[in-house]
Amino acid sequence: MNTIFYIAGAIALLSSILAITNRNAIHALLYLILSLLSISVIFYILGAPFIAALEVIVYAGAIMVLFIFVVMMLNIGLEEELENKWLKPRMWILPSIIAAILLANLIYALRVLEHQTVTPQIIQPKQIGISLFTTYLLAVELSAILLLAGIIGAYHIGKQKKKIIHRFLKK
Amino acid sequence: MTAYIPFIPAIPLLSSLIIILFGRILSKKIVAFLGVGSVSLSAIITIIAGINFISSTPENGSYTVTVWNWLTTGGFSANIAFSVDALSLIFCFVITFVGALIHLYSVEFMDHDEGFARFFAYMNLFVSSMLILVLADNLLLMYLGWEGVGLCSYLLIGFWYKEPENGYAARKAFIVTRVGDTAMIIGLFLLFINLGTLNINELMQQASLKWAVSSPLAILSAALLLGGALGKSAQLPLQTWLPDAMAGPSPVSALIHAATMVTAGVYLIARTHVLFALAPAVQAAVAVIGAATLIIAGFSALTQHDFKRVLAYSTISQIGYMFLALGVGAWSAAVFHFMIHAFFKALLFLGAGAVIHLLHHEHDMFKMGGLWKKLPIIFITFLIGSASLAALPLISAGFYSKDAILWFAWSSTNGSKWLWLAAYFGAFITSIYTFRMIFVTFFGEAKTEPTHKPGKLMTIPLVVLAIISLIGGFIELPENFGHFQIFSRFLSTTLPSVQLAGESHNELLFQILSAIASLLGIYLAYLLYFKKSSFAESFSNSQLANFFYKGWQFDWLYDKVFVKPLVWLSEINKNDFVDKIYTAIAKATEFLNSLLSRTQQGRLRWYVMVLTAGVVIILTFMLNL
Amino acid sequence: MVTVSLEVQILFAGLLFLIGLVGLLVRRNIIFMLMSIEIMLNSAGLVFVIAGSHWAQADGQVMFIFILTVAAAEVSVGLALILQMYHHFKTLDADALNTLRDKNER
Amino acid sequence: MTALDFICLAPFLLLASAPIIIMLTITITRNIKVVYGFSLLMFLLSFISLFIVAPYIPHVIAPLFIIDSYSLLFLAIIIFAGFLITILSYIYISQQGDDKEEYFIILFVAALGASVLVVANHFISFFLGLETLSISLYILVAYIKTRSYSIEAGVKFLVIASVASAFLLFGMGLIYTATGSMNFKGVASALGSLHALSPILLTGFVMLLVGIGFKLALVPFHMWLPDVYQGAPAPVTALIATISKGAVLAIALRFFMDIQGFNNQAIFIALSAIAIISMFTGNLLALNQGNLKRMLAYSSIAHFGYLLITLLAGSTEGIHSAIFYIASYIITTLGAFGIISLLSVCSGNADSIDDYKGLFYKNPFMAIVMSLAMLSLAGIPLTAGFIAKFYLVLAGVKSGLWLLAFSLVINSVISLYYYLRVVTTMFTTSDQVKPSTIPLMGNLVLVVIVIGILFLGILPAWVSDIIASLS
Repeated sequence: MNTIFYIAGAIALLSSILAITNRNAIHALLYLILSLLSISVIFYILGAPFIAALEVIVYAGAIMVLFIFVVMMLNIGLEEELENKWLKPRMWILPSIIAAILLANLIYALRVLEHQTVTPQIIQPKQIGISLFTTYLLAVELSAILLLAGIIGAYHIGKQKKKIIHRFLKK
Repeated sequence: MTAYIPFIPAIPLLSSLIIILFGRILSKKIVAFLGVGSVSLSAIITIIAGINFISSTPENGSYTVTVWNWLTTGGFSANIAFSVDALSLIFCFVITFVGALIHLYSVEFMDHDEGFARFFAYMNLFVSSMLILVLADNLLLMYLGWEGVGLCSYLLIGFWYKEPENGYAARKAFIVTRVGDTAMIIGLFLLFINLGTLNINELMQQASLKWAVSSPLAILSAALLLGGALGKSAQLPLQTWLPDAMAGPSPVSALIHAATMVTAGVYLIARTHVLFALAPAVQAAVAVIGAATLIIAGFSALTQHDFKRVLAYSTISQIGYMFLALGVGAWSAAVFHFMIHAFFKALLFLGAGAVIHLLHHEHDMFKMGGLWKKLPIIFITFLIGSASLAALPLISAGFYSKDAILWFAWSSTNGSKWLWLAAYFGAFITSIYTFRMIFVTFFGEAKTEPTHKPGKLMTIPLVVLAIISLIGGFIELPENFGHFQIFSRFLSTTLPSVQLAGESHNELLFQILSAIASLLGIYLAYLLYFKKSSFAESFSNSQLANFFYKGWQFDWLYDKVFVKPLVWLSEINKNDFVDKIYTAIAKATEFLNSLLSRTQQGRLRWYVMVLTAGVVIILTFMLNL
Repeated sequence: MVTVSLEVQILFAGLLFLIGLVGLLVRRNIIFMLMSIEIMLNSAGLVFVIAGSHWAQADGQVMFIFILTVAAAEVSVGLALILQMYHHFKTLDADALNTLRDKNER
Repeated sequence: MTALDFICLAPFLLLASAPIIIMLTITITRNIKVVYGFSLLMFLLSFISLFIVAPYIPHVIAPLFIIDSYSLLFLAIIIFAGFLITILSYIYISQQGDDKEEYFIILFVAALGASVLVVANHFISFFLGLETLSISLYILVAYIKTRSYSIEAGVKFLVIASVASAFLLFGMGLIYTATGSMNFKGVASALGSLHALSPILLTGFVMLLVGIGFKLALVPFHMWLPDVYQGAPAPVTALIATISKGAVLAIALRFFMDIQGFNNQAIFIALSAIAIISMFTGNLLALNQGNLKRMLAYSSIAHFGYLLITLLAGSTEGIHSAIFYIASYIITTLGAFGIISLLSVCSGNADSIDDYKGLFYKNPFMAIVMSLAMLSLAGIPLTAGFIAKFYLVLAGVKSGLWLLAFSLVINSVISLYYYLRVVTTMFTTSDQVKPSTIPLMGNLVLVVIVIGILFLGILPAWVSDIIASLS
């Protein structure tokens, strides 16, 4: 099992790196989906099968598809030269340094957890469901309102006024 | 029963606000009605309060009306609360009553002035601030009123702001009194830090509990408060602003610079008398300063040509008497003299103002003359006021109040023959310069022609004040005749009575002596200025007279000692490091501003970068601490 | 079951987070920035799931579901905004968005 | 869920039902006036419902919410501000293009999110409340989509807010990993058993701080604020400046007090540094700012720097002064943005300080309200701002935070410069004297604000007594 964790983890990291470095948006999104899928594997072996499923369905399925739609709507597959212009190698230096320091801090901070291992405990979807609809019921209601706002907002902001001009009026 | 007390200062304040906000729209009549009406209403309420107070005097001699509690946190509280006792009632009465008369007079006096509404707005604001000053139950609120009257005084001295000199005079008044105010505010801090409260009653109790007589803190805080009083009341060495303050309209001089504001120092000392009693050295200083001031200002008054400047110096001198009385512990005598002085000095200023007004703004007395036939009412009322000022025996109110001071200067435990001698000599000079004024202005040959007769609105206040100046003295008669002392009995609930050193058998002797001084002064003035003796001519041209004329050269002295060195210092510093520090601060601020501004250039990624860098720095710092 | 230490698991999540962060800091294309944010949010959710299974509580997974919800809402609004941005600015370059900024005119 | 739970949730239920009812009315008819009137009614009802809730507090709805007097007071502030913002928004938004009604739906969701933050004592409710608020704010900021700068502000806000919430979440995750609890009290009790904070917890707290610091716009998480303030419609800016910041401050206070953060030296030093740097940065940036909205943004950075003092004081007095400060800050800021938003309606754009030249001669009332707001922000006596600052300094000094109190005083002096610049600008004469009139309801809002500022400034005892009576 540990081997699976390491393999899936490596794939996730690698495909994430590829996703953020790729110049083609569609390719990048595909890498990202790969990364999400391997994270879903990790969820599964961590004893969270329900979350693993959600990761695939919602993240890799719904959210990423949304991205792909937008990318296609904007046709930015053609803008690879632009990306070349935007992405200069030296731009990676400062962010990487910052990230490295942060990583060092994180490693230092996580040393306290060195000898703790996860107790193998599978949490069934039923348990989550009970928890969601009893303890956290109000949070679920709240997230419904939140989604409502998201939908209305996306609708309002995304809506473009169609300019329909009759062909006779076109110049 | 006491709920109406806050209206006494509130009504003029409200009227002032209305005039400020709507002054442009309102007609002159309404402005005048508001201005006079509000102060009159306050006067009526004050009288009602006074009657109530006398009919049912509270046990400890005062009651407090809390309007609201502004802030209270951990031991510090700032209330808007008014405390009513005999002392504050007398001050309130004088302020509102004299104020109402002066407002009435101003309606005619300011009639053709374009700043009519502005004038009444300031005057009402002044009355309100002054009432807050005397009614305040804590020193913080009192300080608010204190600064308020200072501001109004500044605004009104510079009322005719188109003349730059008036602006200078206003600024001078503001800055000189500011010297005293600074001392006072330090004194307030000192009191608050050491006694933990600013409520006057509590403060006085605490002070007498915690501080021994002549303890350093008591002396220091009393001295600092005295500093404030000296500035406001134009006593040595901060007296120089008052003669210049005559640049304002005459009603202003009458109300602010004679009757009320300049006596705020007297009020302050009387109000905190416990503190001064704890610091005998400071109290003695009060007496000495008063005595010195009354003589110095008297001599200056003797040589002035400007009608109003004579009165200004005489005001300084009379307040000197009040300080002398405070200094010897004759609290009620000081307050009595304050009240009588307010009546006759307001009368004199209004009379002088009327004369100046009717003579095309002619200020020089020596260019007037023979007015007694042309302006009989003004002459008679002015004569009555002068009699009071010169303390003409028996018939004038000023005689009774000044006599009390002279008597206590000798007989009180804190008194001495030197103080008495100074006061006596001062009384003599007072009657000389007073009647010099009368003879020069109203007698002799006429040099100018008044434009018209004064109207009713001007004469009524003059007559009312003249009557009071005549009979006002009878509410407090000396022990040896009548022993009718309603005034000091009224005040005894608030202020302790004077401690006499010896027996009182020779009081009559002193009364006769002071009557002689007064009459002798009048006779001398008659010889010099009515008969036109050559001595008067040669004296007025002498160096000494010039020295007196310039107010003992205090302005020159301050110019040399304070102003010039400061100007010199600032000049040699023009390119020196002090300036450089300031420019460097400004430059550094500007530099930092542009530096920081450069970070806000709208780049999203840069924003995220700063955010992340911030996290990294904070995290690294915290993990390594 | 997995016996990898908790440290390594959280570190894995942290690495993902940092990859997202670097992507965000480097990419000028706004779509890539949004993708990077998704990586970061996902990695935060990962931490909760790891911790939940460490403490044997359902709470961690519940939190993940909420993160998922929020991420979905955020993305939908974000993508709508990107559409409008493209409409107004005719570019996806995040650096082109700098009409709002301090002007040092004084 | 018991009946008592429902009673205590009444304000939330009302706020949550409002968007749904508005949506239903929109399906029947698109009439902005109906929506507007209904919105006012709902805010009013939820305000009234606070009094119904009051007898039942403190009430805990485990594990997510705690409804106590403290949260009730913040709720009152939020709903009150929401009511005024609704009026301002209506005046502003009814001038704009189509689809105005949805604005009010989102406004209610934002108010709901803020209200949840105030009562949250669990990471889940914290996060959800924060995100509900954030997502509504993205939408509102970019609501007028025909304006490119609105969209720009929206995109910037969204990206940075998402980064901040990613940090926040990661931090929460770390804390959860270390303590095994997501409840504030649970975290606190887990902390209590430790004698020193482990590095992982510290890391968690720092990341959590990013989320909070971002919302409160503390340096170095402040960069977005001026751009968003400038780009957003004026009523929305008011919303960000008041409701959003107030709610986040409420939860920050609660969390910080629960975990006793001021007892940890590292956290204490870091927060002190952030406070001082925020004060200076905010005020220095505001000095030469020609855009009024940006200027207010910078000044708000400084104000929240001041507010950190209350957190660090770690005393009940600190909390009380924080509540007073935020109340007076909210009413004052509403005044300033109210004027900006009303003026933007009647004379086009009113962002630049130059637009206020001679306002006194065009509309004296507006100029006086604006002056009052500026004086209150500067902390001049007899305004709310003075008392608030006074309490703040007092709380700081009592806890021995001399350095912080000292820099507050210095910064107050610096800030005077730019606040007074606005005031003097309004009183300079300008050649164009076109009187500008504002709608009746706009005047009403301004009157309420003036009363509020003066009331807090002149009779602070009433409010501070209420605050002090909180346990």
